[in-house]
Amino acid sequence: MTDRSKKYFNPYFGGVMVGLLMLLTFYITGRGLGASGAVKNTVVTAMHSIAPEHTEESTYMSRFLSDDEHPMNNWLVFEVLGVIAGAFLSGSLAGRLKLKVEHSPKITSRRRLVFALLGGLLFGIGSQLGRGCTSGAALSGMASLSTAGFISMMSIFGTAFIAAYFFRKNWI
Amino acid sequence: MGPLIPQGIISGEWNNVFALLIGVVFGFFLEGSGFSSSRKLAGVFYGYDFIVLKFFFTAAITAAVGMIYFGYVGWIDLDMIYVNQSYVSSLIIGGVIMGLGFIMGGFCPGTSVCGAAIGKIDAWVFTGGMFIGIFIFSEAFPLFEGLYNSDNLGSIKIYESLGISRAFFVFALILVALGMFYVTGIIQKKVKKVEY
Amino acid sequence: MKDTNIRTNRLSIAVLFFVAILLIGFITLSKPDFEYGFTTSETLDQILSMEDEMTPDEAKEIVFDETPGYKFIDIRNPYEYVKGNIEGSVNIPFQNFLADENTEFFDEMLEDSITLVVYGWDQTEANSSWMILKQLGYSNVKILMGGYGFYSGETFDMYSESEIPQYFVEEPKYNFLEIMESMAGGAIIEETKVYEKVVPVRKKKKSVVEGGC
Amino acid sequence: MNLRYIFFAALLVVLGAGLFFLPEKTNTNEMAPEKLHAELFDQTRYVSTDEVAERIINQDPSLFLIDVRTADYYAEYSLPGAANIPLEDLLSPNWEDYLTQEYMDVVFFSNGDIYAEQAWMLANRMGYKNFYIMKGGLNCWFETIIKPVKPESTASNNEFDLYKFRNGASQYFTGGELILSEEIVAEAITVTRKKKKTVASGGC
Repeated sequence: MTDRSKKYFNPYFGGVMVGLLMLLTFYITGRGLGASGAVKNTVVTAMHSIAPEHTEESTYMSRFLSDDEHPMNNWLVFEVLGVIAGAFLSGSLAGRLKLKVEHSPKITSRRRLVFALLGGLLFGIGSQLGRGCTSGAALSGMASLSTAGFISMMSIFGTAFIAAYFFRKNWI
Repeated sequence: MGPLIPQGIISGEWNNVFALLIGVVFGFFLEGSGFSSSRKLAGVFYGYDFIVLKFFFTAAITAAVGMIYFGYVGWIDLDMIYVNQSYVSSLIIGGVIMGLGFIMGGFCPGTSVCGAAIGKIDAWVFTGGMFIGIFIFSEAFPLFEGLYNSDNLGSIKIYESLGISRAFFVFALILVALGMFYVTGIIQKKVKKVEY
Repeated sequence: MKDTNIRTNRLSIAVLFFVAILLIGFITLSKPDFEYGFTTSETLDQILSMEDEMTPDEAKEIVFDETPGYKFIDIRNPYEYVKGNIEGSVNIPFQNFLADENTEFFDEMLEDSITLVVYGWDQTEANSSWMILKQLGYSNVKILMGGYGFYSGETFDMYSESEIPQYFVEEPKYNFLEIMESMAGGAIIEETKVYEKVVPVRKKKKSVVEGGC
Repeated sequence: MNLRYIFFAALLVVLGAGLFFLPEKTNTNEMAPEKLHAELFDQTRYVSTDEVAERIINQDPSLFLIDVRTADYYAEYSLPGAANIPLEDLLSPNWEDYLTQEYMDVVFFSNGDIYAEQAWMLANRMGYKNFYIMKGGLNCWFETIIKPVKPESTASNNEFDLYKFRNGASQYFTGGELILSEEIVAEAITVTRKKKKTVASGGC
């Protein structure tokens, strides 16, 4: 291990703390954590301000629009805002704030960014189809012992493991 | 007693306040454990860094075990906890797409937000990709609609679908996780170190 | 090395915190005073088995022969009890069932495997007493059909032509169909049998919160 | 391996093993025995046959009758609009929706009081609300509504009013609307509305 990574928490410590946090979340709100929903709501809001009619006609997006509640007035949006603040706090305390593209020395920044974009795109589609991302569906789903959470977790990590071989150049 | 908001003990207006606070803590520990680094995340698939696995299973098991005990001592009404609907085929296919996205992009939504917060440009791009992906999905939703709504098993729990007792399942999960922690420790020693 | 130690300590504190929360939970856990001994479905099975229904004749035999292992419990109020009761019975009004001394008495009877027979003026009056004791897990409780009224002969109708003893209160006393036909002049309204209620809207649990992502 | 990790792992295993001693299903909705016991003193769980008759005649949409007798009895005769949930099927998930709803007054009835009361107790114990028992069951229904007994000539006016109502109701339930003259129905209903409280007093 390099010097730098030592600054990170022990993963078990982080795990226990997030586990406790999830417990608290379930205790207060009755549901787990999440992330992709916030992005979805932002997309819906953005679309609605750009092309209101089109959004209202869209079968998918229209279900997240309601007259009395703004899509941004959603607990997930606030949670993700909190995540940004929390991550910034942690990063600044540990001295990790730095604008950069992180990539394997074997590939160029450009290639890394293209893959990041593609990855994000797939994640965007997948998280909507799977009704949640790794944190919302898999992590919280596993904590509540739901079948959906385990299916999600296994299919995300299973696929990633299988596909890992083809993308090894990007990472190692 | 709990969950507080669905039981009406705390008014629903507090939802967003708690969400913000919970988010701050969540972000703090995600970033602090190293989830803002895509190469650290991807390490789990190549055997040079297993934080994802360790973190993920520790968190899930802590929460799951804690919830069952909380339910027993009467702090949480387990029936009121949200359990995701199991739309099996859309979950699997969505999971496969997310898995591909994970290995290509090196982030998942929560971690990309963390990465973006501390200035990782690749995380920004990933988040941007997610916006486009969701946009594409909603535009192409009629194509997915059949799949999206098929094979719903309802809010079912894993031990119910496997037909075993809850205690047995969680116990097995703990043993599996501990086994994995041990094995990954050995693997990590053998695999060539990767500098990042 | 020192650095690593600090890190593990942090983990220890987190784990201890978790254990401490669980311990607090167990310490503050208050056991309810009464718990059901049978689940609803077990209770239903008991009801349907009809094993606990004792006929007045059986009761008379038990009292006459002084058969050991039975205890009659009068669930009516003391006034009714004094007016007339089964020989050797005790008076525990239904209201007082959950009082400490009475539950102790029931427990004692259960341990000594003495069958408790609850009765009121009629079976209907004692039914709730029997159900409560049954659900609390007293498997040794029976109920007297016909109640004290039949036992003492006061409600017995000697002119009844029915072959079914009248203490079978759940048997129809009349031939409903015949009455309906005779009164409607032979034309029974078919509509009465038609199931016309709409399925009620399922009560939406306010609990169910909306999903994660 | 760090000793601490071994300790944590052991702790986790112990916590996991502890789960075997916890009951799988803690039904917190279930009514506590004390409360169920207390509710049984409360006579409001009973509705009289007259009240049921009145509500059927007025086509009260909040009335939901459940016949807990066997399907054979139900096929032979049952109250108009009643659903049949035999006592033995009461807990089957098919009927859950009927029991969990809270918008209607569910009235259980059988030939006597006993089955209906047993159904009432089980349903109430499960923590659901709005259950009633038709006092006296169908036996009483026939004695009061279908074949009302004429009161003695010395009886009070209230009793005669009740008798009038019952006669009207009897016509309604037996003769059907066909042979029933408008006048009688109108009279019957006004009588009951006026005497709402006294109506519940008569009968078995």
